[in-house]
Amino acid sequence: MPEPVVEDKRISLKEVTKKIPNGAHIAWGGFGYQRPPEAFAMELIRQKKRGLRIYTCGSEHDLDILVGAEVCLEFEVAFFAIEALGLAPNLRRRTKEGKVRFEDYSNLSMALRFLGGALNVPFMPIRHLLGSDMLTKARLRKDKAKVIDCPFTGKPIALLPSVQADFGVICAQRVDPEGNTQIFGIKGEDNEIARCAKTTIVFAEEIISNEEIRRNPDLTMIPGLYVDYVVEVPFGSWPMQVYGYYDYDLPHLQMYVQQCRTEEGWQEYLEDWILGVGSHEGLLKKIGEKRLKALRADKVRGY
Amino acid sequence: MPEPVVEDKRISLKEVTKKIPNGAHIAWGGFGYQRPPEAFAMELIRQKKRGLRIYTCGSEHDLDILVGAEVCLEFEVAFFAIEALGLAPNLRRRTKEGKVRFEDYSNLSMALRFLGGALNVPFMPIRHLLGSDMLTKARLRKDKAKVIDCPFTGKPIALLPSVQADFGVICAQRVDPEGNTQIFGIKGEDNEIARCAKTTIVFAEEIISNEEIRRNPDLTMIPGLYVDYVVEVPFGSWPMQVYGYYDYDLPHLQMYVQQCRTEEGWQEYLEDWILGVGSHEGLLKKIGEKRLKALRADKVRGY
Amino acid sequence: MTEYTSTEMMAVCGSRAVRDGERVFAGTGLPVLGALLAKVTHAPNAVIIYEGGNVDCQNTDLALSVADSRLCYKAAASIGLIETLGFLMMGGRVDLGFLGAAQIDEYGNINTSYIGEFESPTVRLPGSGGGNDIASSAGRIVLMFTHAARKFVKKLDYLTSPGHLQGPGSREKLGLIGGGPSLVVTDKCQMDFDEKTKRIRLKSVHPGVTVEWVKENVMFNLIIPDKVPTTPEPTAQELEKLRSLDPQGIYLGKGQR
Amino acid sequence: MTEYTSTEMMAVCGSRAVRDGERVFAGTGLPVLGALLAKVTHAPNAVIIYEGGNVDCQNTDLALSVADSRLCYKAAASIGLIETLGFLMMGGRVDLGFLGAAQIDEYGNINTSYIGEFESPTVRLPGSGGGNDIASSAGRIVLMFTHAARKFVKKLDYLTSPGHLQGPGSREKLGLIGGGPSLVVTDKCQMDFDEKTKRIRLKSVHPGVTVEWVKENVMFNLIIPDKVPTTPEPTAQELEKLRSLDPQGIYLGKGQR
Repeated sequence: MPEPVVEDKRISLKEVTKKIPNGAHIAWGGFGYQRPPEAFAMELIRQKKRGLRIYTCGSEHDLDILVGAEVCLEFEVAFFAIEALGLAPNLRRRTKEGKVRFEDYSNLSMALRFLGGALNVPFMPIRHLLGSDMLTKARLRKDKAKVIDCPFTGKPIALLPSVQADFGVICAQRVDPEGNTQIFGIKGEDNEIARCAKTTIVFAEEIISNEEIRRNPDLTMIPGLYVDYVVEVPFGSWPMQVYGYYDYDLPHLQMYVQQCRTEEGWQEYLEDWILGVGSHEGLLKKIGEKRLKALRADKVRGY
Repeated sequence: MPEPVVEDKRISLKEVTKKIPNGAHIAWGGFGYQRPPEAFAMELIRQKKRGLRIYTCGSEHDLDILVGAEVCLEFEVAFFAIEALGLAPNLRRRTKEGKVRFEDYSNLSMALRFLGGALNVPFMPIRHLLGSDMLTKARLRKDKAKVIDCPFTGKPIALLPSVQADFGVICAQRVDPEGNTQIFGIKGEDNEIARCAKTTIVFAEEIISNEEIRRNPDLTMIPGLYVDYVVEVPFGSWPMQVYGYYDYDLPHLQMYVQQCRTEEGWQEYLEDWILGVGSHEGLLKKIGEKRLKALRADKVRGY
Repeated sequence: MTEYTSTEMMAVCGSRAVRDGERVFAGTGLPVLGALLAKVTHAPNAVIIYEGGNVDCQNTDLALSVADSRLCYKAAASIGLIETLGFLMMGGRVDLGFLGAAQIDEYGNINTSYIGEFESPTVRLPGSGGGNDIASSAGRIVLMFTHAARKFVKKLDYLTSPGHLQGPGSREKLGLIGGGPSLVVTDKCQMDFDEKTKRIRLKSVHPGVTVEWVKENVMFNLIIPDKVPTTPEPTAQELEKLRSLDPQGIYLGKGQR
Repeated sequence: MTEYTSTEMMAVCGSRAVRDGERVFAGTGLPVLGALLAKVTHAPNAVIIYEGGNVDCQNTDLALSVADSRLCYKAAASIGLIETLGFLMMGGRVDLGFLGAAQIDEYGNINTSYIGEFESPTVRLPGSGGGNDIASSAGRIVLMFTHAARKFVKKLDYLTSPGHLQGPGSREKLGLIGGGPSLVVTDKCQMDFDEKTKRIRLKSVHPGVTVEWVKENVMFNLIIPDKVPTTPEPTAQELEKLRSLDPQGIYLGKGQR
């Protein structure tokens, strides 16, 4: 009789990034300052990927470095800035250069598009967007949204095309080798993203055992059935935050927003913090033990 | 400066049941043997409610006693039987008498109808039901479902009318006085039901403090914002089960299925276990401390 | 040869339909016994999902309900119905679904709702439950029920869950993503479906059952190949493991061996 | 009278717009300061929701992001975006939403997406985020931004989020359930909306600001009532509490008082 095999989906950040072809469409997890795939964004830059299209509600520093390095210039997205600190500097510049193309949606629209993709239905209805230019002004899609008369109420309702991207990428606190994923704190739209993609990648701060997962099935936000690759990346969302693990690096973000207002400043940042360090490990070394320790979360407060 | 008031939504089983008018439409929580609102069903019978319509995926003993007592004879539902034990005996008899009217859906259909109600959109799309008589044969609704050609794919897709019932009723493990609700183990369609109703009632095995809730916001499945009434009812799902609290009472269920095959048997059951005991407290007394103790869950296994 | 009951034969046939590594949707009763047996014999990596919300279950005690607390024990996740029937099933992520039936027709279409006229039914059956959802979207379907002529009808009293509908291409036309029924297991025989016509076909008869008997106990024109093999009997190992899965005989029956 | 900055004046005006017991959707920045100030002054039972997924927050430290870990602290629930913008907001369960704007028109329609032509924009702004969702479904909307003539335009470069659209009845025609904008707070004045025409109207000018100044710094025909009161100044208590909410001056600015 054959023995059950525990499927091991672990892979390194470098290797998993190699699996992303140029031109891939990626549903991008994280929300605002919370759990964005920063280490992955940086590795995409190091590997000089081109022509990506990203689908997300809102992201910030992670997307802005991808725009700066011209890895991704097409977005179906709701929000793009560095919250509380200002507009995203590379985005601002690349937009003026006419290089970036947006398909604009609202946050709920994008989350519902992922939900529709997860359910494998072609669209989701929404009461919003009606009356907005988002409904009518399109750049990337012929079928950005459709308005129909609801067959039940007779009133107009918007239908949004579901998203089933080539890749879904999220950062989580804990995952086991089979991909069973625990997310603590807010989930943003990550549960939907992990379920709507053709290939799903989970980056986690910590790998835990399958036994640990099965001890508390209520905590599994994403069953391993949806997950293709598992990547352990401590501080994988730096300079942003992961609830329960570390806080955002505010001085670094302030420096970023300031310095990258010019192309020269950005090129310097790119060299100093992404290319020059060579790898995520190199980056952590550059940040330094002391700084990382200072960012670590108080376990009670979670930040 | 005014002080914050902790809103106390607690009320007794008797009083909350008085708030259900005859003819009310109720979205009914619990799934299979798990967390059905049994104590509430029994109190509806004691208070001689009439003309209810129930919306649910599947329920079993709880619905069958409502049919027996002719409290509810209209259902929009996917499944109605006593799983593993056979057909629901009262249902079988009342159907032959021509008294029960069904609008048949599938489990996913009903869950999506609740999700649509929670999202406050008029319908939800589904790939299922196509080709089935459920799509075309209707009894209670003119608008049971609509099939449209999808404006994105051109292929047929079914649209299901959302449910926003007068009442949503669920049983949970723990709730605070403001209605913040923790559910452990499977959730069935309860998260959606609690969010789609005009008035939501949570029955819980245990009331815990608001501080306890706020200690772990990840465990809150239903924020109190959706909840209107909170009712503490230990063993509120007996003779069915509540994960982590108690197991089902299999001998009782087997007796029920056997005895209620005849109207006389049912009338006897009704008198012995529902009317005669006068109240939920009376019922627990009749079941007896010893039996209840035997049903209590092992805290590790949860049953 | 160990003795066995026809119920045990059914469970073993169900078990053999499960391939290793598959994602299996099983309701309670014989299907789940079959899936569990597969897991402890030839398909240790089968993943069992129950529609109530439990995913990748490793329960040690037999469940009475698809929402049974027993299914939470060591599950990989314990979520809800939109997870299992929506994201997983309608999402096209389930390989195999087991279903029962009160009636099927020659295309494997399924009735689990009403016997008699829709307007005044004689019997109200359990209804679809998740059946329609599973039949619409699972990679393939295995049907299991005890054999009786009245269950194999030319025309269903009610079509609850789609089999191959009106034959080749009709599922595709409606955009149903699942492959439809591939196997019918009764206590007398196994049937599969002719690839070209999608009509039901005798596959094997259980030991002691004649092709003639099956023919007489099906109320439509069953395709019968020239050679109909006998279903291989349960092995001693299969029987031993099966009985240990249901020591109280909840689904296998007590002492009827 | 305590001295105060125009930023503090804005936060206090925002605070005063919150009624006790209301469910408030606040983005980061001045709106959240206003909502938090309301909670520690006249509206202790206001419930604050952030779109990332935190519900009924009681955080003690100021958040930079609507998904900030600080917002999980003692929250009643920590779920996701479909919870907050879907079930709560589109579900019609939110009383008040705060929004910012780069441009508004005389019906309170909002641009937060582009400056310049859509085909070749000069500036890409943050976009809708949850703004369109909030503007479509919140019971009422309070807009907050610093005053500049270029922000009050006859025609928006891009309509991101619906105000009163083309005037009376136009929201209802599209089935938008929210009441639309009810108040605009700038560092110079407050504006509300004429009930009949749904057009924007001067409500009060902050101390030291003239009606004439406002008129000149709005690029459309502002409705100006015969009597325009002066906005009541922040009280000492309001200022004290406000400053204690942002001790580092993250939103209020440092030392500019």
